[in-house]
Amino acid sequence: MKQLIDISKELFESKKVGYIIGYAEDKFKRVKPFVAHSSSDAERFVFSNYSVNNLAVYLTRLLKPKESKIGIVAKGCDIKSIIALIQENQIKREDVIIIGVNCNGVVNQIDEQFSKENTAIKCKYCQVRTPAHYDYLVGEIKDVDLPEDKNFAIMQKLESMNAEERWNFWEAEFEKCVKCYACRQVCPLCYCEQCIVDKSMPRWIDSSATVKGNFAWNMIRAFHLSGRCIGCNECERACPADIPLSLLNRKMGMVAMNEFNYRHGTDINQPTLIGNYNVNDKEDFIM
Amino acid sequence: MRIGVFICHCGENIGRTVDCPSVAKACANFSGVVHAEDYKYMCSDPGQNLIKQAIKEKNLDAVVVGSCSPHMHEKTFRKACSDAGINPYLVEMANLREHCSWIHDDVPLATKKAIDLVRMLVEKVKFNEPLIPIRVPVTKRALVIGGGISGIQASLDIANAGYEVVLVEKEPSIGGHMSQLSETFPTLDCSQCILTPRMVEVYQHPRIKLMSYSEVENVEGFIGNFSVTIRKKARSVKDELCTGCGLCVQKCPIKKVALSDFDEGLATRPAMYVPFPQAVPNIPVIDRSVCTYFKTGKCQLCKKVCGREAIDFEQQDQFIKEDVGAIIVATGYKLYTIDKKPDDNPIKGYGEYGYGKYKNVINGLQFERIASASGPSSGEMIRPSDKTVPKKIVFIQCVGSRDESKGFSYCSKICCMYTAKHAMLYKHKVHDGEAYVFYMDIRAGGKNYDEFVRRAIEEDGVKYIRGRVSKIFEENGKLIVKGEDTIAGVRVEIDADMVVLATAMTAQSDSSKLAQTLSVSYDKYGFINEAHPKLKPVETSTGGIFIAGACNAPRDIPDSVSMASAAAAKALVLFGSDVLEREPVVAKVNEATCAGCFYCQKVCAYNAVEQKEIKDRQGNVIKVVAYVNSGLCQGCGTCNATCPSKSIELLGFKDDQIYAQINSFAEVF
Amino acid sequence: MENNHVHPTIQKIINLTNQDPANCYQCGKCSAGCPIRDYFDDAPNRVIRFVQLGMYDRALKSKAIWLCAGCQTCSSRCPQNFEPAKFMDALREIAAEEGVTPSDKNVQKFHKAFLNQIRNNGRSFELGLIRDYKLATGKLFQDIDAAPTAILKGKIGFTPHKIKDTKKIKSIIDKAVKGNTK
Amino acid sequence: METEKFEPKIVAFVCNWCTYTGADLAGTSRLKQQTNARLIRVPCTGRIDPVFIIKAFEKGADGVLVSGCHPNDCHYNTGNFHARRRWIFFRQLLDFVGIDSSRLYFSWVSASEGKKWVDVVDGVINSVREKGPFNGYKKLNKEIEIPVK
Amino acid sequence: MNFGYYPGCSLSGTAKEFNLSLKEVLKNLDTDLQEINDWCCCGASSAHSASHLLAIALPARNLMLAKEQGMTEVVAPCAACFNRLKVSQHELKTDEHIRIKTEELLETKYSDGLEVLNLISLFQKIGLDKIKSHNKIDISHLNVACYYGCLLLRPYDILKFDDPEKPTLMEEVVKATGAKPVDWNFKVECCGAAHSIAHTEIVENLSMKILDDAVHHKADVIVVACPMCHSNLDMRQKNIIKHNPGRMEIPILYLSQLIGLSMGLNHKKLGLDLHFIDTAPLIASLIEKEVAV
Repeated sequence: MKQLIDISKELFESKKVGYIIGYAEDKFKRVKPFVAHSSSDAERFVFSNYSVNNLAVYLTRLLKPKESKIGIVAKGCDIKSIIALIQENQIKREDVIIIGVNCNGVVNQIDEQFSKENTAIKCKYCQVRTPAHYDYLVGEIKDVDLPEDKNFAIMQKLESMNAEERWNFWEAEFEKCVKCYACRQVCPLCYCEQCIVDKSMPRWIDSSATVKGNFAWNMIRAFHLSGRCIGCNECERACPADIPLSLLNRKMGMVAMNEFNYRHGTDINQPTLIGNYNVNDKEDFIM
Repeated sequence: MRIGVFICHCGENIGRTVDCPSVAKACANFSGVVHAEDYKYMCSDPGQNLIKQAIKEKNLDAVVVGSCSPHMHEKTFRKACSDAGINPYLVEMANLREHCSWIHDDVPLATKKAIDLVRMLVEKVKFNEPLIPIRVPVTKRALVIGGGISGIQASLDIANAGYEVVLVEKEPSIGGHMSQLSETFPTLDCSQCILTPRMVEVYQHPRIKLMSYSEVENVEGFIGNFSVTIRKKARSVKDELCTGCGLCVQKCPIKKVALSDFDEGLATRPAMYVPFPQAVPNIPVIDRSVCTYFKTGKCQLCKKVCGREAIDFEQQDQFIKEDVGAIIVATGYKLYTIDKKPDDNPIKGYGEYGYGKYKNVINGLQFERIASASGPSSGEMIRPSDKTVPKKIVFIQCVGSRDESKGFSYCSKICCMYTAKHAMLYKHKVHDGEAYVFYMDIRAGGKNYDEFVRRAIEEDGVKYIRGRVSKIFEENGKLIVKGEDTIAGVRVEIDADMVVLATAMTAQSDSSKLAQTLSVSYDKYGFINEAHPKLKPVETSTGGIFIAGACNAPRDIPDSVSMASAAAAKALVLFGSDVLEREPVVAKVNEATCAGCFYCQKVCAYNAVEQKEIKDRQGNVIKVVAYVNSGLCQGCGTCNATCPSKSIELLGFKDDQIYAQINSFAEVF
Repeated sequence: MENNHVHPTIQKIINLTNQDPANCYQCGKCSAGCPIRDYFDDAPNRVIRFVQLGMYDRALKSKAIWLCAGCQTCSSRCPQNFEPAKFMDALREIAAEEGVTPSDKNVQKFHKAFLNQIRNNGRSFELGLIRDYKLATGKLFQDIDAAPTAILKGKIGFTPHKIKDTKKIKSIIDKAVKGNTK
Repeated sequence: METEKFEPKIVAFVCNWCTYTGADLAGTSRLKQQTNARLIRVPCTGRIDPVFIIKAFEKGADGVLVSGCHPNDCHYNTGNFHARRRWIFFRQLLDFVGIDSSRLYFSWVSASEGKKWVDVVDGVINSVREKGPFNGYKKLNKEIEIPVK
Repeated sequence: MNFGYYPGCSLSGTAKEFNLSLKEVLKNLDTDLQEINDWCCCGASSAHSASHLLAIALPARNLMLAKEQGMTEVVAPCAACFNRLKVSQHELKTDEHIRIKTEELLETKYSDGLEVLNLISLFQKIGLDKIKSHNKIDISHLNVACYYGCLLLRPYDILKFDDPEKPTLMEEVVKATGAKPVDWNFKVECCGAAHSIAHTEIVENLSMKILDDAVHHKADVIVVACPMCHSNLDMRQKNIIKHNPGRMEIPILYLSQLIGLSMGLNHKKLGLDLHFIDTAPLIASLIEKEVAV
């Protein structure tokens, strides 16, 4: 903790940053995103097992300070989305200072006590508990080996179903969707100025929260994220209807992995999957 | 919007299977349609007037024509409508012929489909918007690829019309296959005597830039504005210094080191060589693969004897950029090499004819070299193995051609004629010799062609036997040719001294690669496709790129020459105007919603997407968005599909236009 | 390769050979290479021609279809990927079905005798084969010189090797040779 | 509609230069085919956005066919390569949410492959007819009263 | 090594020396053959003259037996059998209609996945070097004409064995024995095959041409891999010479016999005494050249 605060203060004092996006506790001791504008603000910074939010989302939501940089406190997983944003021309590497944090897993609901079992799914298959890319690195790894995540089982169940059963599964899930777009708002890679769902000329996706429209919305969102989603699962966390959205993204992630051996947000200079091609891409499905 | 629908019977073509009147009736009820009628021939003048009239009377502002494929008459109807004051891009065509009446029998079903097809385009046209053609300047300069007779002809025509030409030839000399021929059918005049003057004319022409021993590396841009990169291969001789005295060639110590391609392997050449005496340009090349200096670092005799110090062992391939407005492809053909077996299939080629095994089994071009006065035997008719005069000679036609199992299913077109010519030349040189020709059919369509073949049979007594040969094998220096005369129905066995195989004309081995560089389409044999088999024989699928000669299909000299002139004419048409109008089907960015992820830039094959800064009043950059250079954009729309927020759209195929078509299915289905 | 406008005989040929006689463009390469052509009345390409012209019984009566040794020289050299050898087989089969008296009895008798051996023993048995064949043709003295040597050298056994499951073989042959139309 | 004999509704998105022209060739060569397919012409397979396909299914298509130029033959050089990459994701996504990928077909049909086009179209029509109607959306459509004839 | 074995009728009859020599040679190359239990005739050229279905069904039965008896590779030394087995295999794979009819006929399901080897591909599998390593007798003075005939090569698209016009694989094996293959013209011509009995005159005529060309190209011996070819060239040779005088005898050996010779195996065990054309002179010529082992 001290490390984090010291570095932040140093950054403010040396005028390297205009503000730093991090975590702080509110008056109910809940860990929340917090933007520090001064070294005194920085005093409030915390990082704990409850620092679940992916703060990268704010990089495209907040205005970049003139003549200085944005500081951001980020876990390994969050850093992947920062790299993704750089790959996609949303921010320049030189405009951010990344304070990487060694992470021992985070938990969704802050009213729940942290334990290996209740850590977020993304932590279960996390490979970057020590970030791969950063300007500063704080905290240290306490060895917490995490059990298999539940979603994996669901995944396999879905894969084993036939098309109609899968359709019914999703129909039941999407029935719950109220088109609140929390999934979109919380997603660091949903930075479009106008989302396709808000387009009315033409209206590709029914805006009304009908199952049909919900199918379209969630499918197209998953597609627009395919080869891009870095699996922070914020969408699923934010979803008030508890729709297992991560399954869709995870499926697309698996495709990217199996077909192209590609992971988004691992290397700034790696050419993106969509937007490039290989003459030898698999085409056994084409007549 | 006031839409008019016009249904064409195309005589019987559509009318037979589609009930046009009821289609028109049905369309009249579509929302937005204020006028619908059918007529026998919409593309005819009366038909077009019908449309113009309706546009005026019912003051229509959009038109859908249900007739043939837009590839057929889109221009026609757009023109007609714009004459009547409607923007041509508010006209759509429903394909009721190629995609309906011609492929279906069931009248009710076909009619239903026809109505659907029209409905879809009525829905689309509602979202069409007036567009203005894009005007781009024309570079009045042509690139001709290939220095054979076709390329030479095309170059001369364009240059003589007053425009510059860049002529690229991959061999050290221009002239192509024609320069290898002895005499030409059906007149039997000496090939080189008629060709050489043309070659010289090219060389001396002030407006022709001849680049021999060079190849096209890369092509960018589009009709009127191509930018071409040409690889000038290292000749090891400075062409600007060389006078063509030929001393270096004489002095080159390793004389018979390589087989001469020009003599089809029947003769040898030194490491330093000029392919043939009349070569243009008359500048030698060093074959680095065999040159002693390049192998051992010693010798340099050529360098010593060259008074002009033109020899340059260090010379590298150069890359030269040329801007041109039109490209003519005249890369010609190669002969099907039947002795070579493709790796994938060990039985390709004619094992039963023993080509490559028996010295005296040769192909047509080799015979040309033997017969040619400039050939290795200076025109004396002798066979390769022992240099004796063959008393009995057999010609076999359709080797490789019209042979699905071993070669190509197409007819090679010229073999009947050149075989007749060969047989004649042989008889003229060996009066007491016997000449046999095995043929399947004699295809001698062309001015004085059949007469020529008859002359071979009647005057020169060449024996024509109808039937394919099954096997050739050597016995006591004779080639036993086993055939069948299918007319007499008897087996024929000839003990010949020499056998000439009329092997098929095939596409150049790298033609498909070139086609891809030019992004023109080609067929499964590698021949470059014409844009339309009848109406656009010298155009390709890509504007500004034309074809001439045997790169398109087997072709003889007269055909190639006329095709070359036709291609030249097409290029000149292009040069006739300073600017040229291009379809305004290009992408357009909605800067308000563009988030600047630049995936559109990544997928653009034409570098048409640029980055544009949006600034506020103080001049600070607010954001960076995509910007389309409509001069470069070719209108594929890949960017449109890639953009997640649909902030870049392809005019003419915008989302709402396609949405409308899909949406119409709610009723269609 | 079903097609409703074709003559039943053609259809039968197509079914048996998976190739359409129309593919042949009469270049004569088959005849040119045929080792037995000199013994034929009609060259192979002519037999195909007869079928193309609808002169089926002329084709079925031809010596060629019986004399064809099935060496497939023609098939492997045909420029049209047509297989005259297959075609000849088909005609033989059809001839038998339609009870056309074969223009060459010997060959047919030989094949009969051969199949008979298999039918009885499951394998061919030369002595029996030759015996049956000679009884059928009456050529009692043919090979009189070769046979003894063969027997002497023990190359031709006196007892056939019977296989266990001869019943099965019988039924296979009987079924196949009768009811055999695709 | 359950009562009457099922005829599949096929929407085909085809590129202008290869497949549409190939289909024209099929026409000029009078190659007969079934009437179930409705073609939508786009310049290039690169223009085909997966939302088109979703929309087509929403609007009642039982099968969708997407067709363009063979690799390396794209009139726009690379359009079909980018498209192919999208399809690799999209078809597996569709399958994952329960739209059987055997309702979505892809093919390369060049301008000279009129015959192939006919085989592809008839093939798709037949196999979708065998699968029967795609009821997923029809059900949903009913529930929100979008009239489906 | 171990292979399934389909000898075929001839090898248990007129071509017993083929069988003998092959077994003897393989024994010395430590390779075992496991005979298919209760195999039946492949139908030869008679079956497909009578019924296309039968011509497929008979080989199919043997293929199935082999599979049941747990074989993965089956050697069919007789070219005719090899041909029939391969063709049947191919048609069952590619033609569903015929497969169904065959299965009805045999009352069992057919399953693919068996590799059929001919004599030459067998030796390739065993390895030519291995054969070289067993050379005990110097037969380098022997000019050998390799005769392939028809059924080993045609139809290529099914057999996928060797170039049907310019085959070379048998020559490779012969080289391995040390002998000299000669280049000649009638490698792939037909000997008349099944007409041996029904039309002896044809067979004699065709075989004569083959013999002549071999002799003409200075061959001391013709090597074959087919019982039919052998009986036509060997058994008929005396008559050929009788009817067309002025010719000299040329011995016809099975490839396996030639290999046997080079390995210095017992001539009786190779069945060299079972030929119509005396092989003694040939053998004699070897004895002199014999080199110390």
